[in-house]
Amino acid sequence: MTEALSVKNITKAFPGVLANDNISLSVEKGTIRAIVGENGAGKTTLMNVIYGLYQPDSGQIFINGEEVTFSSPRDAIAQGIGMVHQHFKLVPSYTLAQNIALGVEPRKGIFIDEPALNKSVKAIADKYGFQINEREVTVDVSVGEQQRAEILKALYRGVEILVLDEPTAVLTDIETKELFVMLRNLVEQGITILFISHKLREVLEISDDISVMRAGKLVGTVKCEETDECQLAEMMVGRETIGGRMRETKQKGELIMEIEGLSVLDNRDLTAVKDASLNLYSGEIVGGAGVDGNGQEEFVEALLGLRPLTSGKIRIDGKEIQELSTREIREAGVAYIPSDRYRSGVAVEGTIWENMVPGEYYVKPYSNGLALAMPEIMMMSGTLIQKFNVATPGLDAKTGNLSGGNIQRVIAARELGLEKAKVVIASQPTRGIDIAGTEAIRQMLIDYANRGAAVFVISADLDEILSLSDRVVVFYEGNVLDAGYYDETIRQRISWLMTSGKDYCVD
Amino acid sequence: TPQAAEEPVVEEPAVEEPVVEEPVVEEPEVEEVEEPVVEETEEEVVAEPPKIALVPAGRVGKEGYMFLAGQGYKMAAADFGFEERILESEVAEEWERNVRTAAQDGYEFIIGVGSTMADGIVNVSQEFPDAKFALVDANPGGDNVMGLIALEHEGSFLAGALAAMMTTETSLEGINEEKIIGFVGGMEVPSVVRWFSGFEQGAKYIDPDVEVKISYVGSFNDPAKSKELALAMFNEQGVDILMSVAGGPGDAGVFEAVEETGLYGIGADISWDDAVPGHVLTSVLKKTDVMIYETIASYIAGEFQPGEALFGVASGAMDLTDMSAMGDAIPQEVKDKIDEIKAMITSGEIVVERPQ
Amino acid sequence: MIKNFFDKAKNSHTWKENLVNLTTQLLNYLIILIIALFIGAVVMFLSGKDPIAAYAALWQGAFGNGYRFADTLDRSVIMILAGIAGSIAFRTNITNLGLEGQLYIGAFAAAWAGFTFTNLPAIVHIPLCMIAGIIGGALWTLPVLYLKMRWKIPELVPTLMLNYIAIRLTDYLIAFPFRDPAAPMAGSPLIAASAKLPKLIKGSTINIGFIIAIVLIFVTYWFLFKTKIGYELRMVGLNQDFAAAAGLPVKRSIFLAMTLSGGVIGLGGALMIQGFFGRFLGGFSSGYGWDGFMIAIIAQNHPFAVFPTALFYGALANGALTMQSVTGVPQAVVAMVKGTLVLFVTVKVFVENIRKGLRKWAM
Amino acid sequence: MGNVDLSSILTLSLFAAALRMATPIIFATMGGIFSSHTGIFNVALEGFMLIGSFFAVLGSVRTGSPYGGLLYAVIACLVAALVFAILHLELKANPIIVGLAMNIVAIGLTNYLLTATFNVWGVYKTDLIIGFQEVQIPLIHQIPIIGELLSGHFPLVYFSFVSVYIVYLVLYKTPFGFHLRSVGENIDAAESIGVNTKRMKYYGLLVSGLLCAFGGTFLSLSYLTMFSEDMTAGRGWLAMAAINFGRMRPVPSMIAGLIFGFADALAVRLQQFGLPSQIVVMLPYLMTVIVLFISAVVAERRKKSLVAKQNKIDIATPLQP
Ligand SMILES: Nc1ncnc2c1ncn2[C@@H]1O[C@H](COP(=O)(O)OP(=O)(O)OP(=O)(O)O)[C@@H](O)[C@H]1O
Ligand SMILES: Nc1ncnc2c1ncn2[C@@H]1O[C@H](COP(=O)(O)OP(=O)(O)OP(=O)(O)O)[C@@H](O)[C@H]1O
Ligand SMILES: [Mg+2]
Ligand SMILES: [Mg+2]
Repeated sequence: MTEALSVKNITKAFPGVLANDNISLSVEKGTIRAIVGENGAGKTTLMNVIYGLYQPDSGQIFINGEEVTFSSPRDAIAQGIGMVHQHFKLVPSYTLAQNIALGVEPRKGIFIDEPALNKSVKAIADKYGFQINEREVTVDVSVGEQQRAEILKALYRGVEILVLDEPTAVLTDIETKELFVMLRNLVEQGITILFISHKLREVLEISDDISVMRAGKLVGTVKCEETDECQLAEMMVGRETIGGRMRETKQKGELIMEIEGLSVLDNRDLTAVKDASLNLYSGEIVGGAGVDGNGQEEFVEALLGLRPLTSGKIRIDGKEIQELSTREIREAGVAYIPSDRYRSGVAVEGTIWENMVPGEYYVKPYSNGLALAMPEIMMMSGTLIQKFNVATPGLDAKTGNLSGGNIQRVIAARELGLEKAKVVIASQPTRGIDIAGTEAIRQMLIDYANRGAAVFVISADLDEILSLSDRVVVFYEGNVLDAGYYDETIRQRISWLMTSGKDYCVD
Repeated sequence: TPQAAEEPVVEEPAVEEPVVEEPVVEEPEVEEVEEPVVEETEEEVVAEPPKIALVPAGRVGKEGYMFLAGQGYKMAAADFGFEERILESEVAEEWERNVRTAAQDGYEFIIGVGSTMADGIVNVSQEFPDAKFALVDANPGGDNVMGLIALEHEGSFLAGALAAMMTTETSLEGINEEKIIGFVGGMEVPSVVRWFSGFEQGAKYIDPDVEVKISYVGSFNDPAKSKELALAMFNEQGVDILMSVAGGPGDAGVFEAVEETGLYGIGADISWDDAVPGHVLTSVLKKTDVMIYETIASYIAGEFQPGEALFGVASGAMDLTDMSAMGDAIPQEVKDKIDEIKAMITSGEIVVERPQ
Repeated sequence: MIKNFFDKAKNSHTWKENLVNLTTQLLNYLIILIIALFIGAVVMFLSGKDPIAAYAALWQGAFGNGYRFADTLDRSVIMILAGIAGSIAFRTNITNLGLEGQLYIGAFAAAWAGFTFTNLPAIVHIPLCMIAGIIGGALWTLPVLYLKMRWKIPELVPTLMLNYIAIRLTDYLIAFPFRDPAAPMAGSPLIAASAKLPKLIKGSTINIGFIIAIVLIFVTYWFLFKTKIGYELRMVGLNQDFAAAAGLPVKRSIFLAMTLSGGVIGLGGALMIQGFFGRFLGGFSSGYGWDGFMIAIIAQNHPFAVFPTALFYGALANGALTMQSVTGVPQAVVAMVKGTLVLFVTVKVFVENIRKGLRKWAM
Repeated sequence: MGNVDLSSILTLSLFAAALRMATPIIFATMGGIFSSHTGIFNVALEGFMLIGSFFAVLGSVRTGSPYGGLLYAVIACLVAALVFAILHLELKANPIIVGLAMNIVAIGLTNYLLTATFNVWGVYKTDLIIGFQEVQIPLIHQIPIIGELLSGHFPLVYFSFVSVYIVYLVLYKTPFGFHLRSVGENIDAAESIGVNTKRMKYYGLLVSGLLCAFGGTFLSLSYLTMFSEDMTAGRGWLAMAAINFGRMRPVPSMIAGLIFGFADALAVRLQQFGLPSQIVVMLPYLMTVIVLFISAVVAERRKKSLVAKQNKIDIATPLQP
């Protein structure tokens, strides 16, 4: 077998971070190479170097044994490298075909030859067995179809080496299966694939070899058939803890929050949540599973009064709150950890203390009439910052200077620290956070439930749901479906609900 | 070429004027301050020359009559041997501030130009009772203040009469039979209203059936809009003679419309007669140079007289140009009629009403 | 333990960091000031003028003697108010390009209260006119707020258009309903003597408006940084989604910031009428609203930085006259210097490099 | 004065005037669209046009030809756009602030240069400025009504409409336009396929400078043959409103520009009705706000009915796995 790609001694530093530290690896032609590692291990950076988006500080890249240097992705593309990014890079208003051919459009004179473009895209899709509707506008199609377009975008350019950065993160199980079929198909046609994922089961299913990265270094490369999840996990974190159930199932207490027949519209005013009902009980953690974009966001925003309901009722302790403002709802005892911490979790330009007190600044003792009572505010923020182990130079530091995990701790400290809330709604609480941070945040939620609050955790990460929940509901096309209490078979029930809206196999 | 700024209007000073022998206005440079004028005075009569400042509500290089005011002042400075100090302004706030600066710096006679300076003169004259003030265009009142009032309406009365006579003079190319003339004003402010009123009175004096259309640009420096207004009047409303009091830039726009349509315009303040050769019937001159020179002369002679000093057609400060730029397009009997009206205004036979 | 934490925070990192930040800012201003003056000098030099003489005359005109200095301070009053008005809006992430229009309406309202009521004692009449100015300026933001909050039309274009409309509307008001037949120029009637602001120095125009402006700086600082509502405005400005999710009153904050911004510039209009013009004068503003916008940008929306910036603007305006009359250098150069200052003020490279340098040196 | 009926002002020359008055707005609008599509909302259109107006006059005087004037204007505006681009793209300054500041610098600079080069204040008009001549379109100008409406305009009037078509073609039909728009819509997407996004932003700004040069030249060498201080008088701001209204699409934005031109031309004529001049001259600005308002209302209505339809379908059809 021949070597398709190899890198030697790649080093790439960012201010304060050595993202890639002297990395060497080589990939054989026609194989699938998985790269795994914790968040921030440097996987994406390495791929970006290979794709020419970043220039390495030192080191070499070889394609088919010949050394190459890339000053931009254009050079990499010319060498037959294609990349599908962690976040899709599609232009929303263009059709799929236009996106796929973007940059290498067939031309007629100085103009784009649209018919030829559509035809050639169709031809490529057929060749590799991809089903897409190439004339649809990108915003209007499903995530799976966008993913296929992303891969076709690479194939359209005649790639020989295809880099996929967490391609399955946003896919349903079924879509993932379809993707794997397509990938095998590609490999058979002689294409080499680099595949990044956090999901070890998938990695073991699809790849030939697996490289593990940790803190910017390559820990090692193993053959797929010679390893297992445990060994990989150990290589990734340097210790043996991953996944696993963190919670003893508890008996539910009294009813705290009642959601009845809730319907909500999304930003485009289309129905996002339909007639959803859910009860949250004291001392119980309810997991909300589901593929992103099935109404979770809108559901949560409606609970917080951030989005008007078209119908339905929400009660806390029997009192209706659906007409109340966000502040009143929070005062009624709702804590909220939003899914996107940079968008709505904190003001990154604000100081730490400013981000700590939006729920308290207006009540005694933190304010006396008009003015803020700064000593009290500082004392309270300082206490919580310490208690939640936020690493910050001070309360006056700019919040945006903290790392993602520490920002999430700030939010947790704010929402949970004063222990006022009866209901905690946590949306994707550990997305993008490393294992230690993840464990800490999860533990905070468990502790909080153990103190008698109702906790509702929404996550796209099934392992997180399984690790925390007493009971699970699944968001599927705007419906909230009950997957029942935690037991050995719940994983399967959730998968079925997530992918088909039914909790059993119907064949 | 019709440059408000560069083109000094060279006209003979009125006959009654004893002092102004040779106007030095040929010199188009505007850099007034750098000229060391003082040296010229050989025979020093007084030990210390008087401190007299000119404070125009604008720039002496910009608006037409401001330019003339500057000329009159500089001439006086040269003749009477005092040092020039001209405080130009660009924004409303500077009107009073400049008067004040002059007073603070110890000027004994401060001459403002422009009615908008009135408040500033009032305020400063009260705080500096020892100084004397004069203001061209308004009489703000006060023991130490005189108002030099140009009777624009008398001048534009003549223009209105001329336009009314010419608007049926179809022998002139482009002139139609309809008795419609027009007036474009910059903004609807008292001085422009005064110009318009005289224009209308003059036209009606000749023929009460003459219709006088009026439009305001809304600003004194939007030539595009003033041109468009003028075009609309010429092309759509049957106007064939248009008087423009739209500020320097605005006037330039109007005279472009005159050029483009081949119809006729009348200028104000300074001579626009050469702006579009053969198409500017006349211009109504407002000789602020004469007004200021005379005022300074009488001040130096110790004849400062608070109150209103009027400068109208009678004094020669308001006048039409000689219409020579039109060649013989304007019939002699029309010119005679104008002279007749002039005489009647001078004698008081015709009283041109001042609006409000 | 907590005490430890505070000690650590106070004594080590943040303290040094703050010093570095402050020094960085000051050096940054110095650099852009030099650049702006330099560009002005180059333009003068290229057109055959002597930049040094010009700047010297400018300095003379602004600070040459007591009168000049007092007048410079007086000129900076409206700049301070305009700068604060801009800052309040910016702090809430509202781009209020309508300061100029709000200024006209506020000034007119103040003048109206000044000439309509004629037998009030000064102690009542003066604040009454100011309140009228505040209300006038605030009211003029309402159409924009309606379009922004109900119809989600960004404020940029409507605020701009309302400027033109306000200027013409006040022109109309003084030409017809409130025309003063006795006025020699286009203006409203004179305001009553009881509405005029007492002067501080005889012979100069400086009046208690200056003291009001200085007080306002401190009030604004206190309001923005030390009060509940100020906190709300700032958080909404920093991240509206965060503010909404945290339960802050977003709509109220936007409403308040916009009307306050209009109110402050309206008060500025009142001070100009009551302290200087004595009546509403058509077209009285030489773009003070725009100056305010630029001052806010240069001052990075901090009230304490507004003061020196406004003073600088006032000095430029006052000195430019002398510069023009003494050296013949057109005032337009000053506009270029002001514009250049703003052009460079958000340039990040200077800041980054200075900070890097300082850090290396300090730590 | 008051007894004129409306039909007397709805004349052909009103529409011809509307075209003239819309021309500079349309040029600036197209320029602004170009940079907007690279993700930079250019608020310096007003300043660029003013610079264009001044240098067109300068060029016309120096070269004795309006085309020379156009060339000067183009060069000056490109330089101005380049300064903008360098400040924003290289020195990372905030584009809105840079844009606003450029407007101020433009006023100061043109006023200064006016005095420094021509030794006049406020307005410069001489026979040395050679403007463009109107062109009669053969054949068409003989057709009665259409001829009067369409023929006899300045070349730049026609070119403004041609520029709309060119901008449309370039943006929507060429690979270059495709890449350029992708920069504004999703800069990561553009970067990932190897588009030089910074260069695209340079192009966007430079093209907006170029088109503003045409707009400015039209003002000072066609519409008028003079330069006067601040002669753009807010037309750049109206262009921004037009872009806003047309959501960056060339043809709808052009229509907005025509509406503003029409409002302007109408305002000029409405004074015959005895309406106060101060109120009438508000019209274009009032119209801008009203147009924005109406477009927002209409957009919401349309969205509502669309959504009602879609939601109905959504509920009626059973869920598909
Ligand atoms: N453009 C950048 N500037 C500065 N630091 C960066 C940049 N990109 C990445 N980093 C840092 O480099 C390190 C490696 O990041 P990288 O994105 O490669 O991680 P990853 O392994 O892909 O993580 P994830 O699983 O979260 O995608 C991180 O600490 C990150 O903060
Ligand atoms: N694009 C970027 N530009 C500059 N600095 C960055 C960038 N991304 C990350 N950093 C810096 O790198 C550091 C690590 O950030 P990052 O959020 O990637 O950390 P992380 O490894 O994901 O940590 P955590 O697990 O806490 O999320 C932080 O100090 C952050 O400010
Ligand atoms: Mg990370
Ligand atoms: Mg990654």
